[in-house]
Formats: sequence, structure tokens, C-alpha cells
Amino acid sequence: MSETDIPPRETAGRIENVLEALLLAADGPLSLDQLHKLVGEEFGLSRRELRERLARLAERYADDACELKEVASGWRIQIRPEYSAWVGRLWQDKPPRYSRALLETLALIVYRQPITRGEIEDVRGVSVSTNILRTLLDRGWVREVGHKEVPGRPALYGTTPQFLDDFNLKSLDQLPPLPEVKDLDQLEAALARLGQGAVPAQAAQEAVAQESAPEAPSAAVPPEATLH
Amino acid sequence: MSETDIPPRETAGRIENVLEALLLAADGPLSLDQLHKLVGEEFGLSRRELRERLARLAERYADDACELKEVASGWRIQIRPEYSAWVGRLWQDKPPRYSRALLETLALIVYRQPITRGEIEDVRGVSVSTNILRTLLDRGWVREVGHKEVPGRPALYGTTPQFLDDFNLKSLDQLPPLPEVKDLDQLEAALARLGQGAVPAQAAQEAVAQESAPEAPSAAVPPEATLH
Amino acid sequence: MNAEPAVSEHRDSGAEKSIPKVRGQPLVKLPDDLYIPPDALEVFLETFEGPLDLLLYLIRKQNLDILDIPVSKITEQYMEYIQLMRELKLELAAEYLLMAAWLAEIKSRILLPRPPAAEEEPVDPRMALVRRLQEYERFKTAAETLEALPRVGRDLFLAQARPDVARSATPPPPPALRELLLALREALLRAELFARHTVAVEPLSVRSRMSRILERVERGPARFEELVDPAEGRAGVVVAFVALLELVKNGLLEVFQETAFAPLHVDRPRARECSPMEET
Repeated sequence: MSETDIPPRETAGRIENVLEALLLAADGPLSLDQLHKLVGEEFGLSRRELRERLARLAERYADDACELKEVASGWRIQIRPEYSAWVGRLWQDKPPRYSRALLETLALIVYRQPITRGEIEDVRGVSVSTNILRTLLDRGWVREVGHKEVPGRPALYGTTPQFLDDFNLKSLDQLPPLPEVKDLDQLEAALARLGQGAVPAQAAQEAVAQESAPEAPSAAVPPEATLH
Repeated sequence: MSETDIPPRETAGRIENVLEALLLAADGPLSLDQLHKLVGEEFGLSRRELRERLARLAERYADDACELKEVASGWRIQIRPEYSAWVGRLWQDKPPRYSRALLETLALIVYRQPITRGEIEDVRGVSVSTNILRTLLDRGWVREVGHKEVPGRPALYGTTPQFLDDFNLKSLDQLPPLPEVKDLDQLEAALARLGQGAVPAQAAQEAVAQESAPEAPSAAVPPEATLH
Repeated sequence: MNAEPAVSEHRDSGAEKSIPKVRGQPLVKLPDDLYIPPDALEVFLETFEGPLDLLLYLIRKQNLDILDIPVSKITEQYMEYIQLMRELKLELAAEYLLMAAWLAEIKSRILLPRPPAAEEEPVDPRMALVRRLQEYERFKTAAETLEALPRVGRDLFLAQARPDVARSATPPPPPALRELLLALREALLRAELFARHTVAVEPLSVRSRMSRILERVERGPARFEELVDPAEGRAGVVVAFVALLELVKNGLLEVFQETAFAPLHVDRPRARECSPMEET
């Protein structure tokens, strides 16, 4: 846990703590660019120095349940594979259900994409939990499609082809327009048109679930999610 | 790979790592019960021993950006407040702000639960908009806990464990008590000034008696009830 | 305390009639202790959480203890406000009028000599008012305390991590479309999105195309032709074009051209201090 030869001792550990805090709270991996923008200037760190800090933070995790890992889109702190079986237990007990908060968030991304987290929160009137976005990203239904050019450059989210596959749609146009969603009768009619009446297309869903199991970074929704 | 074939001796740090993995992966706090169900048997730990492990895990976080915290519905790992400002930079969009009307309504539900909408309106002197109650219900801070047996059977509202979790509290007792009303002497003196001496002490006593009932917020609400 | 603009604005806006009057006198000056944002009189009522809040304000304004309310004076001031609101034709919640009536009643009961026979009703009528004010003030304070507490999502953030691959966890099947749309319906009804946005005819393909274009441009500037594929046919081109326009309108993209007749390029906008387009 303790560093040996870092000159200004307190700041040093502090920088790594700030990095740790950011990585543990973020929705997904943070790129070196993002991290540099978030903390580089404040601490007077070059990109290279930042990389060194990250390496040092990674060392700190040597004996932990987590590890700091660089993936394609940046750095993230993740549970080590040897603990994933335990984590799986979290989601085994109860058949996980998608919470209303998750569904609303997904629906807003579908209909209002590209949309920022803040804009979702504006409509929903409540904050969107980091894990909801993570689940949607993990599930492969949603992805970052860019950044809004306002201070902070918040990520913009949009749907993926996987979303269409999993929901058995050929294109988003098949979904009823908003006014029809509002009217319950029209909504039912639209669902009937899609063959998605009261009974969900179970077979299709199962097929998809199996198909995507091998490689999708598939994090199930833990039971708590249904509480929100 | 498998947890089971590791000799008990070496498992010491490992148990804490497993706890850490579970807590970091869960969407919300995990109760002692849940944790016990997840790992207790495997490691042959009693609830009390599990609590000790949690305490040890908490110590491990002493120099970290995170802390292990017990809130109403269990344990969770959270970013230490001193790093919040950094983390806030991740999201440019500000968290939702709540109106004074909403906060006053919430305060009444917190301190006077179970309480009806009408009773809230009596104290606030204005009607409570449906939107405010809906936001509080949606946010999961408040819920219907029953109906008052008076004509119309109005709903009674109370707070939820989610409210405590979100406000970083373990129980309602941790909230500061309601500000005191002026005590009897002061009130009588005031009455004398006000009423040109015409006010009988009895009225004053009645007034005070009604106000001075102990008014710590009462946790009338069992946690399980939030799971629907 | 510059309330003048609000009033003169009314004067400018036309006829004599629009000058507010209080008790028949044209109002040239707002009451001294009346704080109103100069050009937003309408904000006034929202500033107060009801008649009790307004009364508390009036009392505090004079550094008085609730217990020492000079009812007559406060009542007068309160009435002035109410009158002013009415003259300005601001919508006044019924509660304010109710309070006005109550204050008037209290005042009259204090002023009128008490008939000697009315032994049964010796309680000072102000007592009830004092109690209500006190009670309200406690919760007003409690609300402030709650607001100051650290809150998850605002001051507190949860530390979360997941395994790279959760092997043992089979993902739950996707929710039925029906569930998704019903959830959306709720969210939209709640937000009254329909009232504020005219998105009725916007085809969803435009929305998804917006995402695709953004994603492409995120990797670097794109030529206009790259984003509009004639193979998609007329409808496809129109969708791409509408999506582009929408993105530009929202300040998410910029279209530029090196010289006249040069190919059109599309790129992320150069970061600005502040986006002129906050609205989606």
C-alpha cells in the first residue's frame, strides 16, 4: 500500500487517490485524455507523468480484489477474474429484473439520442445511477457516440445494432412515435403490429441471450436494481 | 480458481477481498444478512465474525480514496467526501436540485411520519402539489405506509431506507432533532405581553403540551417493506 | 432595493390602466420592505412557500420575534402585498386570501372590545397564529438541514467496479418492448414532455442516424459524401441530411468548406466557452 520514493509525499498519494476516486465513480473506462483534462492541469502533470501515476496506482492494487486495467477505451478498475464467481452469486439468487429506472433511461436514449446523462435526468427528474448506465453499456444496448461541446464535454449516448437485435427490431422506425406511446390504446395497437403484444417474443429473446453470452461483457442486473 | 479448495489459513485476506469484490459490484448497499448468505457458509463465518471482517476491510481503506460505510440498508463502499469535488467533474450536468416546497414536504414526512397530505398542508399553509409527492415517491425516499382511518382514508406517508441511504444515514436517529419550540415560560411571558394579561395559563399549557412531545424522527418503517 | 424598473415597465407598456393601484392610489413606489426582483414580479409568489412563509418574512424583516408579532402592523403589510398582487393581476393562490381573511379576523377581534358576557372565549386570537408560524418555522429549518446533508449523487459518490467478464452470471433476457415503452410512457407523462417538445413527426431513424454520424465524426472529420450514402435511396439521403441539420442545430457538429465549391466537411465543433444551444 505505501509508496517508497515519491518526493512530495502527501500530494503524491493524493493524486493517485484522486485518480482512484475518478475511476471508481466513472460509468466506464476513462481515457488518458479524459484523465489529463480532469486532473492534469491542476496537478501540473504531463500525460507521461499521468501514466506513471496510473502505474503506481495499479501497484497499490496488487493485493486487492480489484485491478487497474487499460482497455481499448481507457483505464478502468475492475474486479479480478478470480473473484468474478463470487460476484456472479450476487445475481444468481433472484431472477434479475430490469428496474423501471433502467427502462426509462433506456427508452429516453432510444427516443432522444444522442442524449447526455444530464438531459436524461432533466426528463426523469431524478439522477441516473452510474450502474444503470454501466448495465446498459455492458449489455451492449447503448454506447457513447460522442461528446457534447459544452463545459465538461459530457458523453452523448445512442443505441447500438445490438439493441435492435435484442429487441427484435429491424430499425428504430418500427417503434411507435411518441404521441402513440402516450396513448395507451395506440401503444397497444403499435405493439400488436410488431407482434409484441402481451406475450413477449420469448424464443427470440432466449436465442439472443445465448448467442451473446460467450463474448459479451455481460453484467446482469443485480437484484437491488429493481428497488429504484 | 475455485474458492473452496483454499486452506482456511490463507483465506484471511481473501475473505476481505471477496467482501470487497461483492460490495464494489453490487448496485447498492449489501446488508449483513445478504453478505452472510453470500459468503458466510463457505467461509464458516458467523454474523459477528463477518462484522469483524468488515471492520478490518474498513481499516484497509484508511489511506484510500474510498471508505466502507454502513447505511440503513447495509454496507457500501463510497468515495470519501474530500474527493467528491473531483468526481463531480466527471459529469458536467448538475445533479437535480429540489425546491424548497419539496424539501419542506420531505421534512414533514421525515419528522412527522406517518402523515397524510392534508396534515402536511396544514403545517405548510399551502397545498402540496401532486408533482412533489410523485417526485418523492419516484425518488424512492417516501412511500405510502397505510391509510388513515378517517373519511376518505387518505394515504399515510413515511420515509424509506433508500432515503436514509441517499442521505448517508444509518437510521433516522442520526438526524438532528426538530428545532425546539419556545418553552413554557417564554410562551407564557409572551402571552402576557400579547394578551394584555387576559390569557389564562391553561391555554398556554395546552399549546405547549401539544408541541413538546418528543420529536426525534421515528423509524416506523421496516426495511423489507421497500422490496416490492 | 431597486423596484422602480418593474413599475416603470408597466407604465411604458401602455395605458394608464396598467399602472398598479393600491386602494385607488396609483402605485408609484413599492412598499419599502418589499423585495421583488426588479424585472420579475411574477417570481414574487414563487419566492415564498405560501402565506406562512410570507408572514415569517415580514416578521423577520423587522427583527421581531414571532412571539412579539404586532398583528395590526403585520396584517396591514400583508394586505398591501395581497392587494399589490391583485392589482398586477398575478395569479394568487387561494391560501394567501384565506390567510388575509384570518388576519383580518384576528385583528378585528383584538380591536373590538370584548363583550363582558363572552367568558367562554378568553384565548388570545393571536395564539393560534403564533403557533402555526412557529410550527411552520420548525419545518422550514428542518428542510434547510436536510438540504445541507451530504447526498448521494450530489456530494457523495459510490465506488463501483465490475468484473471484466462475469462468467457465472447469465444476463437476464432483454425486457419486452412493451415494458420498455410503458416505462417511457410513464417518464414522458411525468415530464410532460409532450407539452414542451414538438417531436411528433420526427422519425426515429433520424435520431439513430444522428448517433451514427456523431460516432463517425468522433474519429475525425468526415467528408459530407461519406455520411450520405446514395445507395440508401432518396429516403435514406433525406434522413441523413435531416440528421446532419439537427446535429448542427444542436451545436454538436459543424459543417465547413475550405473554399467555394470545395467538398463539404463535417467535424466536431471547436470547443467553446459555452454552448449557445442548451436545448435539445
